[in-house]
Amino acid sequence: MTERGLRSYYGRPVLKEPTWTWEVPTYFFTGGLAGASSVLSTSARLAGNERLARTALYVGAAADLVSPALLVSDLGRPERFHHMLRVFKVTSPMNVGSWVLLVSGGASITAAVLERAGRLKPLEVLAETVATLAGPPLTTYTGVLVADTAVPVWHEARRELPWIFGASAAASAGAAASVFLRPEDARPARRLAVAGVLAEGALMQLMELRLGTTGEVYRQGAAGKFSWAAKGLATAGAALLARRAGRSRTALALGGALVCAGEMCLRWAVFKAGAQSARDPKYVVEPQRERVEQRLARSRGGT
Amino acid sequence: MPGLGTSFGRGGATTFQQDLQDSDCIVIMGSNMAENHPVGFQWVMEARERGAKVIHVDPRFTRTSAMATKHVGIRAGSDIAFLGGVANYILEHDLWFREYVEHYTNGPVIIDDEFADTEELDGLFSGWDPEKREYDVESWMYEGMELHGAAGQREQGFRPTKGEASHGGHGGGLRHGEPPAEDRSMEHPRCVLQLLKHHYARYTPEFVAETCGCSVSDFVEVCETLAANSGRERTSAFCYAVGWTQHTVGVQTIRSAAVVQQLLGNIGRPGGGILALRGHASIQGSTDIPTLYNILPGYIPMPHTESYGDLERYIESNTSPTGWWGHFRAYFVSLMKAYFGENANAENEFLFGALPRIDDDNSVYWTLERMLEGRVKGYIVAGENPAVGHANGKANRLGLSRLEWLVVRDVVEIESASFWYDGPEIDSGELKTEEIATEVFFLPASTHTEKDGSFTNTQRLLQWHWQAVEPKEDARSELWFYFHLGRLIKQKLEDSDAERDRLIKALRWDYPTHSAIQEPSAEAVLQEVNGWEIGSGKFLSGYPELRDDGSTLCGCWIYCGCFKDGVNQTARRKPHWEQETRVAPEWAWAWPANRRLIYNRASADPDGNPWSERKRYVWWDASHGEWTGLDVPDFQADKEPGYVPPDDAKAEDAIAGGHPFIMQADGRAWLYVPQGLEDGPLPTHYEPHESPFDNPLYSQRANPRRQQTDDLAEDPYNPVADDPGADVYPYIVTTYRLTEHHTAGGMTRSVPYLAELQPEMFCEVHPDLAREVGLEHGGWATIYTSRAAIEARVLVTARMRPARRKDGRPVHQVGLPYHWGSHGLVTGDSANDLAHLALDPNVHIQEVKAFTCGVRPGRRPRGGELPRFVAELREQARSRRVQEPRVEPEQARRT
Amino acid sequence: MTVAPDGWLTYDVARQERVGFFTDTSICIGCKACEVACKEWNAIPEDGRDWTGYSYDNTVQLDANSWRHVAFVEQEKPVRADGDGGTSLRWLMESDVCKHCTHAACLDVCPTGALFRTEFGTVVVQQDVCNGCGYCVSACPFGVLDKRHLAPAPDLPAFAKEDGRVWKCTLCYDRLKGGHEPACAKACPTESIQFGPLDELRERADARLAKLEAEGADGAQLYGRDPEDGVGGFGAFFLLLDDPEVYGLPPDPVVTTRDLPEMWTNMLAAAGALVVGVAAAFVGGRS
Amino acid sequence: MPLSKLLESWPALRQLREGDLLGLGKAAQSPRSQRLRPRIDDADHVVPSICPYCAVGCGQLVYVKDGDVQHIEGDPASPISRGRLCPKGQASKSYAQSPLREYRVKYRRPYGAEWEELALDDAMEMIADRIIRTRADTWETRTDDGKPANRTMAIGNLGGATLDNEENYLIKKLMTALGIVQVENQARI
Repeated sequence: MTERGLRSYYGRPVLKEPTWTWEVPTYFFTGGLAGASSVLSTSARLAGNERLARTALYVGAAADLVSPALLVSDLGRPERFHHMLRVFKVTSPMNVGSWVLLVSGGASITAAVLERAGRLKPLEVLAETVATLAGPPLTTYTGVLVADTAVPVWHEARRELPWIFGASAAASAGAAASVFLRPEDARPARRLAVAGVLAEGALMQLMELRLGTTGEVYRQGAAGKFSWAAKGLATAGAALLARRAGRSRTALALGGALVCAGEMCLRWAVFKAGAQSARDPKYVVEPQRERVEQRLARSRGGT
Repeated sequence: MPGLGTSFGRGGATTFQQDLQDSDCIVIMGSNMAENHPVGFQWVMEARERGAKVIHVDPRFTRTSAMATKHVGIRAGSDIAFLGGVANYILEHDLWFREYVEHYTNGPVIIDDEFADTEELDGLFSGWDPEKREYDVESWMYEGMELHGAAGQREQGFRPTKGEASHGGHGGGLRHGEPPAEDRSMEHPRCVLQLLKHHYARYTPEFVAETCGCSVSDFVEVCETLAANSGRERTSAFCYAVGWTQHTVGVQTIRSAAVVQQLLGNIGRPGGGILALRGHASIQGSTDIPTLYNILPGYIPMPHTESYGDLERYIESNTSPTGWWGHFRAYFVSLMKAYFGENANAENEFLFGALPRIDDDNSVYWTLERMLEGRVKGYIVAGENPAVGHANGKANRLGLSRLEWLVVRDVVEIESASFWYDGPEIDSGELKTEEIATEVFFLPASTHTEKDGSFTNTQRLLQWHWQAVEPKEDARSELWFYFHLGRLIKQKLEDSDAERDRLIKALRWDYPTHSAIQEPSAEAVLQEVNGWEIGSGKFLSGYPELRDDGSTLCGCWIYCGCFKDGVNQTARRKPHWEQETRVAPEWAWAWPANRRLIYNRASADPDGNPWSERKRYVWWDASHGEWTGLDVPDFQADKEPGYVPPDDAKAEDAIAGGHPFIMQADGRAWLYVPQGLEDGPLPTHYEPHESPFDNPLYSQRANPRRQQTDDLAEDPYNPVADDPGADVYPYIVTTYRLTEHHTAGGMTRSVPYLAELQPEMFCEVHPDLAREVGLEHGGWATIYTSRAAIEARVLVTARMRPARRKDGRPVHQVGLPYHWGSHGLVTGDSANDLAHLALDPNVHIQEVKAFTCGVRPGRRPRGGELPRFVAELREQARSRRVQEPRVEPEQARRT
Repeated sequence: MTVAPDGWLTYDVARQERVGFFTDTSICIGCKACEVACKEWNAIPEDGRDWTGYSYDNTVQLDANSWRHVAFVEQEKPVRADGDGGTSLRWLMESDVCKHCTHAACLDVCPTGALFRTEFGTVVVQQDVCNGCGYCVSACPFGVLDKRHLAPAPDLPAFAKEDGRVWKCTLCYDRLKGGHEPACAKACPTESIQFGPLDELRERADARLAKLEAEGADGAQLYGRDPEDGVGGFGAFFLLLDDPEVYGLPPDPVVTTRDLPEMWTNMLAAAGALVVGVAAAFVGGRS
Repeated sequence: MPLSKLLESWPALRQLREGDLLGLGKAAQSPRSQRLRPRIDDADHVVPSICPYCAVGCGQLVYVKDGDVQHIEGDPASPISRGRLCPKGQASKSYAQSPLREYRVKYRRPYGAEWEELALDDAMEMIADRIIRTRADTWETRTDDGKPANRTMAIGNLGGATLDNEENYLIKKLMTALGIVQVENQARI
């Protein structure tokens, strides 16, 4: 009954764990994939790599198709999904994201359909342009989505997360495209994937470093497992893409698949880390208590 | 309670809850007010915020202690030692209110020289008869005053009245209300004050600390705080509840508070008094208009088999020549008129001869014993749950199983109705459904929202509640049930000429009914309770209007006035903000005569002036020649302070203008009770019936007069003190209620929102006890006595402090809420199953606040293993005891 | 009026005085009348019949089915300074509730507008709008908001059913509209829960703290009274007798959206970088 | 609803129209929230009452709608309770409407294993008959030593502390007239 160690209420969490289920981390992946693929597709078109352009376009459209489905199925009241568009709130990353997803998804799917039909070229171009503009924010807003919470390991990583998610999206876009391409058309996609993996790896390190104690959740429990898997798979995939995939179609496909799997694990690592840091009161209380003590010290110093 | 009744003249709380806000010090003892009366507790908090001291003396650190400015932990069952210590400290250090004691109490009265104190007789008072195990109280009388009615009447069957029936006022033979022998200087060795000093001389702070297990400094602080907050300028109040009453010395515990409050001059004054906190909506009402065996409405004694068939003798032996009980005949005759109308008249002695007679004890546990013997055939239970709420639940359930027929009326199916298929004895195999002959009728009852009626709350206040909705289907009020039951029986016996049916045929039983279900009019019943003049039909406005010639009718004389002017006074609800004083006299109606703070004449000095400006309440207004103040004066309005009764004065006229306690024959509060109590004129420390301790004062260990069920197989006792075998039951157990539940749980374990707040039976134990027996916080414990074993979840907490022996060895105390049973949304074992049936001799109340038990880790045995487990331990203890049995002085010594 | 709660000014004429709770734990007797009053008025489902052993607390936390929660903390510390001595025990009781923050993260992040600021300055979840996205649950720095998942209780009552929406204290929005005070405040036997205009409550709280400090109570502190704190002050604030974390409350809560502008810029930069990165993938010779 | 109306009521547009650009306040308010009123405001009538639990005697107001208790809360007018209630008093509506509440007579015959149904009127008849029979069988005109008794010691009545004064009055009056002296209640307990 007497207090000992960390002061908390019977060791109970201060925060509620995120209520989100498997659909959400999966969407982080597909959303990122969709956004980055639009950019990749357009860039390829400009660079005259039609095969890559078309592949990326289709991949992006496919991802844009599943993303909303995932989000709707995560809702407690799915029949009310359209309430997301009831208002426009810049203070709500999820609301902004819904609008972005609507635009980018609508555009990329239109573009894909017209591409297949080979009709209304001007409209397709317009659609692609819109998708390309909406794509990048779609890949990075999810970083803000999680950072804009009370979950310590998310909010404290608000500076890194959009970048990590962006890099991860780039990697997955490149990797996903690679899976469907012949080596001679895949070079930019491979480069993108490899660069993405390298960037995200570095960023993850930086994040964990800056998180300090809180960062330890990335080395514990489910989050720990996922982030190891993420590193392993992505690195292996990237290595394949960099070394072998120039010649071997198989290596190309395999490398692409491994990177994608890695990126998916990365999203899950971040997702799980959030739940773990919300569950343990110490990640909430200790940093805040420190702030309070510092403030008190300052005010005492001041007087 | 006779504790208050014998001390002051009325059994009700002397004050009202709101008045606590004006206290300078509030001692809460024998009560967990914050938990069991949370809304009433707001007035304690008001006082605290105004700087009053709030002292909680209790074995446990409760939600009340958490709010108190001071908590003193004591051993359960040591309250009289503590309060006796306070009395001694006050007397020793001359902290008592001399003027108040001299004029308003019987402190100066000189006592018969036959009287011998426990100090002389090693724990017994004079008059002890070991065969009968009772006292002959003759030697306790005031000097020069033979026991009232003694003149040649004893052999003719006169008996002094007792328990709720004793009005304290029966010291007869007082000429004009003054005791024959007094010493105003209070120096005479046999005057009450000196006897008191002598009686409590050994209750030193060190003795208290040792006996109660508190520190000397804590105890002294309490005494000093009390004294510093009493006197002319300041007042202190006491609040108690069943933590005091539920002992074999329950009545005497309340008496000791009465002694302290008299010495400090805190009775009848604002911010003072003794507030009895009752636990049920109308528990005060159910003693005023009793559903008790020994009294009729208004504390009129039931005729006793010893009092023969003669009305005159009955009247005489219950009439006090002086004080308001001088009008006993008028109260009784008016009641008989209310019961039997014109069928009761002077010619037939108002049917007195036909009234049923009682024995000394026909109380609920006495009935239980006969039930177990199969001598009770039929039982009607309405709004009570003996299977869980009464001591020794198993005995109660076995008793029910031996009835021919049983009627249970309640809102939900309670354990007393379901015992025959889901009681613990079914699981243990001690009872088999197919072998239980009892025919059971369960009748659904109505709730307060479905019927009109009045409750009498803890401060004697009658408050009316209106019917809001119709009861559904078969649900009916008790009013409906008993009215129509009576109607049916009268119908069926219409043509009977059997002598036994004389009364029921003579019964006035014609109440108007309304609505489709023919609900009788509660208001019509209340009108009968108030009474009217038979000739004119005019409603009476107060008991002074009652007459003894049969020309008035009144169902309960102390409630006379509740329907004054034909208006339901109990239904008044004038908002408090529209009333001039915090006394709020226009909210409902209080007995007697709408007085909220009784004996309030004592709030003025003998000359009728307020003791102090700060504490003015009721005073003498010489200019208008009347008593006036914030409340209805509890005194004849025009009797001036200097009034001296003429020698031939009778009844209230025999009470002098300086004596505020108008129900008493001598108008005084009684520090010393010469008559009306079974177990002594002064409270004395006795150990609980079951206790690990010997009496530090006397070889007489426990209350000699306590009632015991010696040869009742269903109620074996644990060995006590240092007797061999006592170590099988080494701990003290105390039972109690939680805010979230109500008594046996029928009204709360059936309510989802309450069930979830306290979902499981648990026990509270100190970390040391947990270590000692290997209990795990959150795990299970088995608690056992020679009666039963129950299981409970373990709550380890420092709030449960151990008592200490002389040598410092701890004696642990186990806390058990008693709300659970086998039926309801949440179920669990019943703490009352552990309790025994040794009772207080005055009111036959059980001792569930302090007895002994053993504790083991883990869940209790199941099925047939359970009774075997209990029996083995019992045998283990007994076999050790038989070698050297202990002979209690109460069995041997005559005094 | 110090800081205006976000969204409140939009009511202009329809705007009412900002009201809230001051919960003074120094006079809380732990009776739980607030919990029951809240459930009775708002017809909240049962929250489970589990015995916890957390002193007398079997409610455990604020959640979708408990909008008031009385915390019980047993300490071996000196009692109230003015009545110190004999016992070293202290039993803290605190009735917790939604804080109705001046800057409310739940309100900011809600994507549907189900959460909104009322004309009384309080924060309410509109049950006809909420689609159970759960964003507010992660955003609340106090863990107040919670999604209701309910399997029907085996032995009644029937009002339990899978719900999926988020629920919390509404400060009895409907009662306020009818001019009644919230159910919990009305029931509280000792006025430990006080309802009223926030400014008034703050003055009362300051006076109360001063009194306690004069009596020598150490550790007594106002929690959420300060409009300068991380959430702009609470609409429902507290007087605590020990540090917030002892009661399961965050010692220095900050509204997460305070950093949102920074996060948005950061996110756009990252988006830009992505474009550059992709473009770069097409530059340079063959390998 | 015509498209124009739909658009009009679309909060996203109201954000602009009503100057609630962030959509945190008025614009986000749903029609239901706008119309919201406390349910007790449309109670058919309000009945003053007293709490049925302990003896503090708190004032209650019972709100009635369509013949049912709609809500119960404290009566501010009471000088004792000033409108406040403890958890039990606050739950007294749930008590009156308890899921375990019984509305039908239940009968268990001797040695029976089950409850059986029984009409209320029959139950009353049967109970009256049993009282009359038991009373006749066990009547004591005098005690063993010849003193007047006028009673039966084979029937008892328990309960009263939770009942109304008027109910207790009828119980004591009827039982006394029947010669049943073993009348007791919780006041002992």
